[in-house]
Amino acid sequence: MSFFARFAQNRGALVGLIILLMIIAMAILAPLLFPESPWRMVQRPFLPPLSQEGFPLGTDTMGRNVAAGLMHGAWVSLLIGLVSTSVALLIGVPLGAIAGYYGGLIDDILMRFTEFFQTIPNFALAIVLVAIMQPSVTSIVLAIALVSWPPVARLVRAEFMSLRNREYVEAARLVGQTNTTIILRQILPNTLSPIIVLASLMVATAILLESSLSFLGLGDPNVMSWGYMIGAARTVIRQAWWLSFFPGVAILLTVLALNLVGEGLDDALNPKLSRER
Amino acid sequence: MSDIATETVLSIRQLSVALPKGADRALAVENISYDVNRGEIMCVVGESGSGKSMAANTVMGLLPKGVRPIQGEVIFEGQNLITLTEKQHMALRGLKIGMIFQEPMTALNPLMRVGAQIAEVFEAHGKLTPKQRQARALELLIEVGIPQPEKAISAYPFELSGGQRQRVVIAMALALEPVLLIADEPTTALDVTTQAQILELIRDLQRRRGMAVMFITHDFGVVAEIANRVCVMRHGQIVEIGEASEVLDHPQNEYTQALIAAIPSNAMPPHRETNTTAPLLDIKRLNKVFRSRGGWFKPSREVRALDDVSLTLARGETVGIVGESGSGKSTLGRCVVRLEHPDDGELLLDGVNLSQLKGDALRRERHRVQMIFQDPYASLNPRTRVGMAIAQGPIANGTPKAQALKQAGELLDMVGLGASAVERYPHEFSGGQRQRIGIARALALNPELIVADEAVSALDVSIQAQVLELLEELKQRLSLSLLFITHDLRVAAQICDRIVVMQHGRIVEQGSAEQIFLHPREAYTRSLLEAIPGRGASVAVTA
Amino acid sequence: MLYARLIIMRLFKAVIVLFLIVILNFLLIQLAPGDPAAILAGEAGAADQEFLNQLRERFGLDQPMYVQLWRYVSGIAMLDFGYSYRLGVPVFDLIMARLPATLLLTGTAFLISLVLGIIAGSMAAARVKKPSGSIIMALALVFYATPLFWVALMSVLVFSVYLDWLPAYGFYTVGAGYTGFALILDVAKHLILPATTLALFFMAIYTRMTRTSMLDAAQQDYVKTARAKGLKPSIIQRRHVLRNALLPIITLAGLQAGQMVGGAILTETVFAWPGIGRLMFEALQQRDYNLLLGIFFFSAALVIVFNIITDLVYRLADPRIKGAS
Amino acid sequence: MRDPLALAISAAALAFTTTALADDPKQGGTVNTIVQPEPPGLVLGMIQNAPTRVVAGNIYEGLLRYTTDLEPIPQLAESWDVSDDGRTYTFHLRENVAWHDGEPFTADDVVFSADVFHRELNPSARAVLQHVESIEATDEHTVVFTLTEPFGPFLLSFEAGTFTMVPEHLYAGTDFRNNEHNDHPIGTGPFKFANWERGTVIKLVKNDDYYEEGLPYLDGVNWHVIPDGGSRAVAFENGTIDVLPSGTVENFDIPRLSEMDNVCVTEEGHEYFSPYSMLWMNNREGPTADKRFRQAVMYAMDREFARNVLWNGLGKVPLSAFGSNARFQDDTLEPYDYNPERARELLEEMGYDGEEVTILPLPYGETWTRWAEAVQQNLREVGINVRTQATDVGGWNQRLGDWDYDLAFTYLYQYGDPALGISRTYLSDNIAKGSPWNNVEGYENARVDELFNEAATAYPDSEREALYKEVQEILHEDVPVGWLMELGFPTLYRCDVKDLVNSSVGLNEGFRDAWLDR
Repeated sequence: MSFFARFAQNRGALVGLIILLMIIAMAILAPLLFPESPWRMVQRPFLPPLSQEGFPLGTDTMGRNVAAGLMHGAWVSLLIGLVSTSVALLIGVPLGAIAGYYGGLIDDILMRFTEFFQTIPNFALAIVLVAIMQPSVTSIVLAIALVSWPPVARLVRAEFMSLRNREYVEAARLVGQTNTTIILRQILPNTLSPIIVLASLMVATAILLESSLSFLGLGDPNVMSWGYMIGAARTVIRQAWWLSFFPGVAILLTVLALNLVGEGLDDALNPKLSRER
Repeated sequence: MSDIATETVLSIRQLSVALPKGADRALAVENISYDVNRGEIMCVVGESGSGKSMAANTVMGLLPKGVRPIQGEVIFEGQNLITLTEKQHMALRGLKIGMIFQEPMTALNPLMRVGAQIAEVFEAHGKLTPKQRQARALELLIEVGIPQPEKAISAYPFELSGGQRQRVVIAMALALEPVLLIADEPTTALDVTTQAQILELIRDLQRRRGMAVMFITHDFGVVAEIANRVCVMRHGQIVEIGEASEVLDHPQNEYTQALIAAIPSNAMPPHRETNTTAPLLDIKRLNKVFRSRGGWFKPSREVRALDDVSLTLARGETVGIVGESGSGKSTLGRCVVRLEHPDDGELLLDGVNLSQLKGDALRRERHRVQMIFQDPYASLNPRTRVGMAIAQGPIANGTPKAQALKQAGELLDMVGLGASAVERYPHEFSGGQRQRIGIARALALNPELIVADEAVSALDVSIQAQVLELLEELKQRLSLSLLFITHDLRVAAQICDRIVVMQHGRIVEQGSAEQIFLHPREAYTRSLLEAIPGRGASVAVTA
Repeated sequence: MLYARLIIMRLFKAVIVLFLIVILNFLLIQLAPGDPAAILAGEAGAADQEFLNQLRERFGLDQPMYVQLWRYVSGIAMLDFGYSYRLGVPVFDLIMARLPATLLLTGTAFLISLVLGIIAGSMAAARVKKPSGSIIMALALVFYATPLFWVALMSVLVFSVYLDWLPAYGFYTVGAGYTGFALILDVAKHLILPATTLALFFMAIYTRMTRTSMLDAAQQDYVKTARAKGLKPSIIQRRHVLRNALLPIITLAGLQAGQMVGGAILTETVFAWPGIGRLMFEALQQRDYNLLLGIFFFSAALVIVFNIITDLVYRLADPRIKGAS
Repeated sequence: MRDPLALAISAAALAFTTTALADDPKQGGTVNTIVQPEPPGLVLGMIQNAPTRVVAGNIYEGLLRYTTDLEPIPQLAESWDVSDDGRTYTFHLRENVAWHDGEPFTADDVVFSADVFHRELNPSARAVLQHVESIEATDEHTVVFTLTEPFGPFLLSFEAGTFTMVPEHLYAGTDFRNNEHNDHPIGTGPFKFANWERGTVIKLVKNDDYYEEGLPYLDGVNWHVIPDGGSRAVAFENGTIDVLPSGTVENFDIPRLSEMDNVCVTEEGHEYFSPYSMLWMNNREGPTADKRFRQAVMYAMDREFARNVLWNGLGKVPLSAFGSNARFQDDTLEPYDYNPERARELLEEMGYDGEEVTILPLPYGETWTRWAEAVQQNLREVGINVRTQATDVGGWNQRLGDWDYDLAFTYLYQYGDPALGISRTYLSDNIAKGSPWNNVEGYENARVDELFNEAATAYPDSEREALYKEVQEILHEDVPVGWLMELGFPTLYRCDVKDLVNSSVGLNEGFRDAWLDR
């Protein structure tokens, strides 16, 4: 069975993929459909959804077009999710690989270091980091990455520990391949599937984290993300439910879709381990 | 039919079991019929994928999801088991039919005490009081011959050895004195001496209780040891069925003949000339101790894997290292290829001491000793093309890529796979073919010595024979020097010039294959030989 | 005896980890822009240089950093966490005053999520391929994907504002003067919304994990053995499948329990719950270093304590790792 | 007045005065209100931030109070005389006043508070005290302040929060900040401190021995601590909270809450402080150093929009440096109306090249954030390349203190008199790093310095007026800072809470006269 056929067997994953593609399409089409800045105050404030043409989702506290914000926000949220996950992978994969491959003292040191990061509660650490670096897309991405790499390191380490004594790795060692080659060519490719699955979930978590930070007022004020929209709307939730409702649903759908896709990938990449559904 | 020996307990008639869609064939078993009678052991023999366990699982009502009987009857005590509801089946399981499984290590719940797990059988069928159940459990443990049964009853499974666990599983299966006992490869995962004990136990219990036993195995040696009747299966069909002596001595079917012929000889090893040239490998007083890492407050535990091991191997010679699990034979092999670092002692290869080399110095010497691994599924990187898997050795040692790949093609040809295999991925090959790839990979660097670590143990017996044949052929053609590590004395007898017997990290005895087989000096060697299943039986073996 | 030695060993390690955490956090916080003196002056709405200097001298901020670090660390070694800059109250007292509320909230949420999550997960595992099982999993996924603070806002809107069933905020009804049982009831009423909100997310995680873990366990050989004994499916599920499936849950639960102190910042903010999370956020905004470091210290200590507890529970649940480190 | 809320306020104010006259006050009852954020402590004089003032203003008192027109009226001082040269002020104290611990209040307490306590701890009092030559208690109930030279706003300096009377018998000779009585503040006010559950509530109870006969009417006041704005609104809605002090709910909630039954709104009670929001513009470097750029910013901002949308139509769009409550305001200046065209012209004229300009919002909640977004968008639309720098209070302080900003939001109190609250923003000798409250923009103009300094000590007021007129003209042209808004801070309360706001500091001492009509 082809990879996609296995993936598509999981009905939920297919739905997730479709939702995700729609959200990506939203992000790409945003500048075409709403060429004006989403920050422009274009109508009177608090216009309810569907009450006026051109403002299907209404306007916000300052008369900005919610639909435009939602479309442009898709881009920002996805970007923050993807970049922070990539950064987390860049930290976590090498650390986990080295710890798992070499074991012993190196492993001990690296794992203590990892535990260290896990001893301060995640969200608290993210808040502190953003506050220290002052809120901006960069600091938010870094903070999210810095709190989310330990699970990656642990996963990669566990995979490496189980793979490093596989016979094909020993064979590679026997024929005189260097450690670097073995790590990169023999083991790493075989750890990719769980990493990909984890990464898809991390993107989802990152989007949630960003929205939580924004909610506490620690978002970047220059970009309109969904988290920003909810954060800005929470004080007016009583007057204008739609301001927090639509971005909330957008986050929910994105996170949901990413999770479904993650499960589908899990099934497709690890056919033997796939859970029955 | 008053004769006890022919009272039919289980009767399988024209049974066909369907596999779910997408499996490699439509029917797991097709139109099979056989009986199991009171007081006899019926062996169902076959290689992997023959469908030998399917009938048993149908009887138990334990078929995997999606697998279902579509035709035929399974009559037990007058009922057709196929038509039973799950509830009715539940009432039979454990009470009338007991079952023993292959993997004693995983067949017991790791979180429950042994006694409780046995008592559960009574509980399931509402028998006895909790106190009586414990008492019965103890009696059963005594009956299956567990050492220190009073302790074992409150032990957790992990505290018992594999053989002991299998005894516990047997105790559970026999707790309610079932009419029929199904044993599904119950000794495959065990060491040879343990296997002999368990076989003895099953036979003994069967005789004492007059049960009917359905014994599923892939090993004709085991068949010869215990079977009254034999049913040989292949691709879901019965190819031959009959009295054990008949089938073993005069197999009618070609496949059966091939299977029996493929069993490595066990009576008389062929006589070989012992090579007397100067040793290629000279191991002197090699030691290796494994320490479980202790904490700051915890003493570390030590296992002596190699205890002053010394041996030599001449150029062109094949030396077999034989021992049970934990004997240190694999550690020895891994030290020789330097996957392990020996604590002390010398490891002279053509005069160069490899034992203490490290880092790059070691990497440069690695090409001289190569290894053939046990598990054909784990020994090839699933994401590397076969050609590349073979070529990466020469590439790592400086051969240009194109040339290395071309050589890989030639090697694949030599091991009988054809050069076209270069472009394919491991999952496209069967277990036996993969083992050939593994051999080609070991040959790619023109090593002076090859270590084969249980190289054929994971293969079906007919495949095993083919791979051994290939090795033998290559040995002759390339005058290979081989260190052959195995738990199976019969295999060792077939290919080795000399044999070294190990136990607890020490060499017990070494000598020519012939001498070890025919005139073992040590008691341990003798017990190993005696434990070989089927050894005493008059199996049709060509020496 | 074994446990005692293990605990001593772990505590010894914990002290070292805590010591490192104190130093790291101390340095980390120094990177934040602004200092407590400037913020306090800012709050006062007017300040001159003299005022700032007075404050800095009083807080010891005029000293070189290594002196500050040394003072702090040696204070911690004597279990002296110093005074809150802003509130002028010993940090220890502040934390102790807030800790019970946080533990009550997170502890309740923890228990709810664990119990309900395991129940829902087992139900879903038993109903694989059935609509009811799919519905449970779909719900779990939705809870997992919904931003926590959003649920909090919406639940206040529905249950407090429109339905007026439950109080929207706070720890108890101020000024009602309840005592005894009435007070307990009052606190419980205040607890429902925040605890439920907080529990939903974790419940979703436990549900998913329990189901996966149970499906895995159901594939194991010993389950087949149990079936061969003729045991009823319900007993097999409970005694053989669930018990083994719970092992990974214990690990996860331990992790979550450790994060209890810092994990409820959002919930505490929305529901005005007078807990540690909120205190931490305020301390951060105020650059109240002593207080912030104190909170970090306590939450890290809690994480470590729960790690040890998890280890012990795991050992109780799984006889195999007795003695192994 | 098209704004419904503004209408409601004037109507409520009207109703308030009439009912107050009609009914006799009732005794008893406890009022629940909110303090946000939780104050760091309650010893007024040691801590002068807003939350401390609003709570402790009911515990402590000053010598004088001020009407909403900023006229001084008696509090602890029964009467006062000013010498003809404007240098000697004599205060006659009430005679029957006791501290909450029973000790009598005397002239020695006044001298100790002013000369010792505030000189050491209180920067805003210090600013006034630098004009004071000596403070003497001539008898047990008379205190004489002698100034080095006349100081126009001197009589405006005796408000309770700024010039708190603290008990000498508890503080003299101690380490003030670590005094054991700090946990249990002792004042002379109408309410006594009862207890403080951190994170939850501060409770005050009636002072039965209060010197004003019959006051206070209430049995107590509870100050709730609720950190989330939404929750505070809910608390007011469901009736737990009777009074919402200004700034405790987000502006967006105010129209909805004020439309509820039995809810009254007042904008009064902030006259003393007259909070005035400004946009710091860095006069030292970058485009903002150019006068034309600063003028362009003034023209580019739609301040009416901000007032209507963000501040619910409350507050005033200011004319210039002097707010409408400030004394000596010149209302003849031409306003900077919203005029993007003019802004673009000015930018073109100066040759603005699109250099990036950062904007630093005030981290005081959603309204301020939204406002920064609106200004950012206004500026972008006239072609200014703006980027917002998010920050928290610490970062905001740091950047302003280090002059590391281009544009920054803030608001300052005017304290009624230009010499107290306005000149500090423009005097060049008030340029110093490290404070966000001085001449942060770095404006230097010798003539302005001269005029302000002269005006502060000129006597009588007519002389001051002329000097201040010239200053206003210069500042209006130079635009050292952007003048954003004279903030209107509404107080929301149940209409059955009577006589709540009766002086220029509003709730800070409002519960003295308040009563419940229940």
